[in-house]
Amino acid sequence: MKLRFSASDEAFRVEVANWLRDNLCGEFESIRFRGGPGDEHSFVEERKAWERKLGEAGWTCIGWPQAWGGRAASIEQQVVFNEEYARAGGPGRIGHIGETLMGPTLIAYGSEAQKVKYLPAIRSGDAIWCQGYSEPSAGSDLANVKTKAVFDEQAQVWHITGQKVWTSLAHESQYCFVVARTDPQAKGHKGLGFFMLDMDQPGVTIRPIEQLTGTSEFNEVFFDSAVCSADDIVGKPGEGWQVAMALLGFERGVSTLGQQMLFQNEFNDIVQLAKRNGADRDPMLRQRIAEAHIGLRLMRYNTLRVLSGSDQGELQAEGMIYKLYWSSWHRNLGKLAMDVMGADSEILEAEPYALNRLQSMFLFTRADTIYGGTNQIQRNLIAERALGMPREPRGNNE
Amino acid sequence: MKLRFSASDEAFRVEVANWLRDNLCGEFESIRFRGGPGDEHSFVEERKAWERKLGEAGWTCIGWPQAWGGRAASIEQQVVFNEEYARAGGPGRIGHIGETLMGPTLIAYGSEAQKVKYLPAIRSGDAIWCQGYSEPSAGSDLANVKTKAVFDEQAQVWHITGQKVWTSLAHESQYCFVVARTDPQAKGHKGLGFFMLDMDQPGVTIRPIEQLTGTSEFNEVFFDSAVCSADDIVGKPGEGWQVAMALLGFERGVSTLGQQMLFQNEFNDIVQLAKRNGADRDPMLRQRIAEAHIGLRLMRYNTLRVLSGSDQGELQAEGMIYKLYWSSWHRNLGKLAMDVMGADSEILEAEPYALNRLQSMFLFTRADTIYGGTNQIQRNLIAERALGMPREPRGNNE
Amino acid sequence: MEFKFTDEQIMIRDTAEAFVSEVSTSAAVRSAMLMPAGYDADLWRQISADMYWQALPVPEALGGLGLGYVELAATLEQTGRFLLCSPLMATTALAVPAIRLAASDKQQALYLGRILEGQVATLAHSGIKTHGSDINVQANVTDQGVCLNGISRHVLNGQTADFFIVAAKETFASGEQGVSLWFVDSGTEGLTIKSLPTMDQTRRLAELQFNNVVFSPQQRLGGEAKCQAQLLSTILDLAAIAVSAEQVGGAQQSLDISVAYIKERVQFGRTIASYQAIKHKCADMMLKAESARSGLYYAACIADEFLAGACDAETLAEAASITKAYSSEAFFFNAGCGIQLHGGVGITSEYDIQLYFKRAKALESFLGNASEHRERLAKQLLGSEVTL
Amino acid sequence: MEFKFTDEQIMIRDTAEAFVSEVSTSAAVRSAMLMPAGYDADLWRQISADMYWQALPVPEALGGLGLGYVELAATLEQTGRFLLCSPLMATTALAVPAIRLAASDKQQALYLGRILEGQVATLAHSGIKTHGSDINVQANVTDQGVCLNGISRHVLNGQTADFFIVAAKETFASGEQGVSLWFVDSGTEGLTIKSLPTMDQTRRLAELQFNNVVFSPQQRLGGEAKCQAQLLSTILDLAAIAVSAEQVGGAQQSLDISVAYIKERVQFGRTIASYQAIKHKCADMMLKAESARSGLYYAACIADEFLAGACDAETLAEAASITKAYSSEAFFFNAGCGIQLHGGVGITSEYDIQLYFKRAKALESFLGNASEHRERLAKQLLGSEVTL
Repeated sequence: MKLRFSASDEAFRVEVANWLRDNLCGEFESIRFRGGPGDEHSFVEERKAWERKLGEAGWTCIGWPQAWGGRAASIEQQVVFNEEYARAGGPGRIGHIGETLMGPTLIAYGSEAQKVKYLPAIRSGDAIWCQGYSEPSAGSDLANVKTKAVFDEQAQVWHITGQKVWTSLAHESQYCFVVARTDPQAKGHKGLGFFMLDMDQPGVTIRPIEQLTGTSEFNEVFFDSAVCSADDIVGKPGEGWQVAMALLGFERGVSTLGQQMLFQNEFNDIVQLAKRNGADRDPMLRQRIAEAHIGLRLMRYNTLRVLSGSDQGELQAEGMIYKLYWSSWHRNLGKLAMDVMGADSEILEAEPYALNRLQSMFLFTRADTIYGGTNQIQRNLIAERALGMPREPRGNNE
Repeated sequence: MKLRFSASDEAFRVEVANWLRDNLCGEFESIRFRGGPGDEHSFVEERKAWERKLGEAGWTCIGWPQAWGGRAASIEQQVVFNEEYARAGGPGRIGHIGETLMGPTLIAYGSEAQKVKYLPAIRSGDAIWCQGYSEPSAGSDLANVKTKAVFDEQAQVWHITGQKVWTSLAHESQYCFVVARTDPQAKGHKGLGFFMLDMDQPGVTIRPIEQLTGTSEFNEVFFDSAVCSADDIVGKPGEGWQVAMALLGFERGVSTLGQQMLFQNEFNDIVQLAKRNGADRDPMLRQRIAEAHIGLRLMRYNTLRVLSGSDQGELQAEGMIYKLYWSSWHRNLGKLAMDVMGADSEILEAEPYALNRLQSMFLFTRADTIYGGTNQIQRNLIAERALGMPREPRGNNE
Repeated sequence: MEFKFTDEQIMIRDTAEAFVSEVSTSAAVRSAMLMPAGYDADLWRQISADMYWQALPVPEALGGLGLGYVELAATLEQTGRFLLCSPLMATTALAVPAIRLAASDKQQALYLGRILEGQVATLAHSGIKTHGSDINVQANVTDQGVCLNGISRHVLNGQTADFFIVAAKETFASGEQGVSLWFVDSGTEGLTIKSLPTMDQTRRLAELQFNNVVFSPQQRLGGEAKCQAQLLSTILDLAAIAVSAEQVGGAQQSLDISVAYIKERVQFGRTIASYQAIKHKCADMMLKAESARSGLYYAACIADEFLAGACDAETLAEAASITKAYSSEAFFFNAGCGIQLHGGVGITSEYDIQLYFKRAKALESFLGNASEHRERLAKQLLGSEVTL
Repeated sequence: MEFKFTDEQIMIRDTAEAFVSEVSTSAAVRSAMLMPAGYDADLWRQISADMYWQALPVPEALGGLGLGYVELAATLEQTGRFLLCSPLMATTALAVPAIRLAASDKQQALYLGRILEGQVATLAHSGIKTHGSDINVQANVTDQGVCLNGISRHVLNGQTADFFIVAAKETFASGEQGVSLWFVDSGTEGLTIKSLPTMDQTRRLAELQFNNVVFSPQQRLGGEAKCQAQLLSTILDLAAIAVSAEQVGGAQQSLDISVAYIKERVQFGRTIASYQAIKHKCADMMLKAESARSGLYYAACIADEFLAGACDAETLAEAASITKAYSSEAFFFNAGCGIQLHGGVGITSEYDIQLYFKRAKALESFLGNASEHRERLAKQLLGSEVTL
């Protein structure tokens, strides 16, 4: 068991840091520390340009195989990259759904033609992807997907009809992956398909959802006979559940370390603020600051344990706690930020509703414990899958 | 809405305080502040004598009707009595099950003969009662009672067979009230009877349960064809559930105010200790001491609202929170006591396992959130009965 | 001891509930949030002219209703429940007690009279911390008059107040720096009122900038040059109890709208309300709402006793800290849980629970957060003191 | 970066698990609890002679196994899991690091040698508070020798220790009062060892009373007259990491025995494990146990880096405080929840969960509770300091 990175990893660290220092400046100065959850709506064009710049220099998709333009970077290198990226204030990666979810899924389950068609544009930073999992009546219940996919034999295309919700960056994305029901008779996990849909077509309507922050990071996406080529289904019709689950598996990978570095930046801001405004003299706030620090450090070591692989090859039960852990931690951080700001936390930067970064974080972290499976769902999963306790019964009230 | 007591109530207060000052001394000095939950095993003989002394002076059962030797004391007077009793360090009332549970139940549901037979000895402090509700396989699930009552037509007696558990003071009690199944075919709430059983008979075996405190406040009670006269069933066979539920309703009455005064004494001890050992300089402990103070005050006002009756005659939903509230509060107080004691909380008064009062409270409060319906059960009840949420389904795995 | 509403108090509460639920619908709140004043002036006229709520705690001799804090709490519980946007809190819960406790008889007649006519008043009491510990306005009293300089932040409804009671620091003859209270009209020269945009858009705050604001020493509350710090603390205790009333209403409504939502919402083929973890959260929320309510009624009774001379300021301070500490956390807890119970829609603008969440956060730190009030109680209990 | 056990470390852990689960059954623990020493001396001989665990962190050059804190943590996690009653913690986690960090080479050979032979050693470090801030033993060094007077409380396994490392206060030439460390044999004249009955009967504490205890200045650790306060703090940081290992094992076992119980127990016709509120509590317990474990392994790695000279004492202090703060609360939380999950039987002597609960409480305040460690971290993060 060792914590330190090898000399070559440390050399890689210097390379990353140097490149960021030399490139994340000038026109990109404005987007440092911006974007990311809760700020996803900010500086979209600049962040797209930044994504392409990363792509040119080979800093997107570094964990991908070299055959698809990646660096086949080791886990350690990916950790190092994410750390340096966040340390430098690298903006929220507008291409992260493509890089961390769609790409790995295609590499694992896609056809050669699909890989050729889609991977290069993700790799270059040109193609932005969004996801279509949740539905209004389904929420966390992916097995209850109502969106339909009907195959037109003649035209050899699928027609997708239905509604997705909580889709980040839908209006900025070229593509969306959509889980839809290919077999109208089937229920639950069966008869689903996993589709890659072009967003630029008449059958797609996007309606932003205004959040409590006053901004619209999420959208509702309506599909009205949206067209998807027969070639753009990953796996076979009926295999959508397996593909969708595999994709969610990729989500819990190294991208979490980048997220933690954003958390670290937020935490550092709070520490600096406390030193500035005297909140550092409040013993209760000191305790909570220390608690947040402990929580963030343990989050990191939880992740490193998961990334290092299990000690004995069994199911890595500890990986299951991650969503519950970080979302609860982050929500507490939001409240801590407000309490460190004190009464001034109530005062915004400007009319009509310009939240500062910590205020926005405070409000938006309320979503953290909800999206991607609520804390309730996470606890069910942990109890059932990691601890072997009985499953919650489904009702009949569908 | 008013908080203050009337002049006549205040005069009553002086009367109570004076009597206690003049009588809770001498031979009874040793039992001041003793007894009560967690200390129920202490000074039993002295507390029995004290109970009789209270009875002689007319200070038992003051809320009972005058016809049965009570004072028909108003709610206010009962509050005042309980306050002064606790303030003076009145010992845990060894007769409280008879006075606050069995007596009111008999007065409401008993036959005239039953009242004549049982009430005077409760009133005089001579008869000590214990309760037989819980069973090993039933726990909080009274509807799952397995103890059987079989009627012998010839002898006109019931034979009770089964096992009860968590029975306080069983070995010190003359009588036990027992919920047993009179109809072996019936399930759940049906076919139960409510029996008053003489403990001094061969069919009754008592086995103390050693607790984590090293003491044995609770017992297992085994009934092996224990005999109960046909006259000693309250209500009819089959009405046991209704009587048992009514009895539990009496439990949530004024006796809670006496309990709160014991809590107040414990809290005061903690405050004094903190001042003495310097824990009062720890900002976190200060917060927790203040929080405990707030919690205790609100407990009182919650109770006064319930005792004052509802504003509009509807179900008093707020009464339902009481058990959950006090048990959680008291458990936290136990931990606070240990943290105020600091590292010395680990050190006992003497070998082999002589806990001081606060240590004993710390350990015993772990039982508070379990007996009389666990916190889980209480939350179910609140959600289902007060908030109208769906009931938990029963399983078939009986 | 009769710890429940009288018939008259029930009537007052029911009237308030009926009125506020009708005029302060979700749509009405959202409309008021966008108005520059932060409230609908017509509605405020209706409240002040027809409901006459600002008169609740004003003595009958001065033309008020002469009712107590129990009645005020019963009313504010309902305004809090429906997020009523209005200057009622500022006028009735901040300005009125300041005038009643600190002003001379003549001043009381004049300024309470203005309030009874429907004028808006508020208290400019401090910077950030509780209980006047952080006053940044200096009063310089000379033969020419009084001159105020400095800033007072977070002044509730300062934008539309007709007059202010301003807390300032003044150097007294003894050399001791103390607190003095002043009536200042909103039009006074040198006074700039800057609106502060707030996270909770249902409650408006302003910053008052005093730049050589000069007026007559007659405008000193009570007329006597002495330190009014303890008096201000007591005024803020009365105000904190009123704020708790709005918190209790908000805590209750956060529970009620969440339970209503989850009873309808189906996930995995079951109504969400059937999940035990959800039920238990709701049970905890109910425990908090009910306990907060008990604490509020207790504190309201103590406030009435204090105003009747039946208890001292220390007892009032204890009651105020108990209710403010508990109801601050109860409201925040319930509103936060409410968002979680709503799931995805809980964080959308469309649903009201987020408005309660923001209100909960705003009221939590207003007039002292739970930690500050607990430390105040600890000082009463333990004697010693630590600095927060 | 490879944040998992090596094959050798897995073997060490598995060996420990197999051994401890066999020798430290519930019956064995209950039997040891009643022994005057607080442990079975035969078992300790077996551990020290056959398992040779006290040699784990002793350098190979001195006859030890030369392993690190990861291996020690892996072992102590198992002893904590099964509540092993033994002087292993005192000897290996308190005395050994003190000797390694503070003693001269000659002293190391002598005293570590005694430990390797199976002698029991412990640290008499302070009164109550963390990190030597509360030492009540005075050392008076004269030409005649050293004279100790005073009391050291809460000395782990002080009853049966063959020798102690005693922290004392001494006035140095500069006039500054500092901490000095001394080897004191248990038989030394003037030293009285008083057994303190403890709430957690699986861990014995003693009080050492020094009444003109005189010995040679040679017994000063390291031999040099200087303040060893920082050194003691570092020794206690290493010890705290070891204590965390036992806490992690206890937290895990509290979960495991509770889950096993509730899967069997039926209420209302269902296994208790099927109730969502119960499941969620278990999920929270697992989150705490796993996170505590991650913190422990991290701190163990840091300890090894520190001993290898690859990081400074400040980094070690941070890691120690992180793991001790978190695992203290995790163990207490899990053991407390465990009692609740057991229901009525949870508070009986018969079931083991109460033993974990008492152990959790005892370890929580040992070497600094969570609040103290968090304040230490806050000081690192914020610079400033407040007194707890």
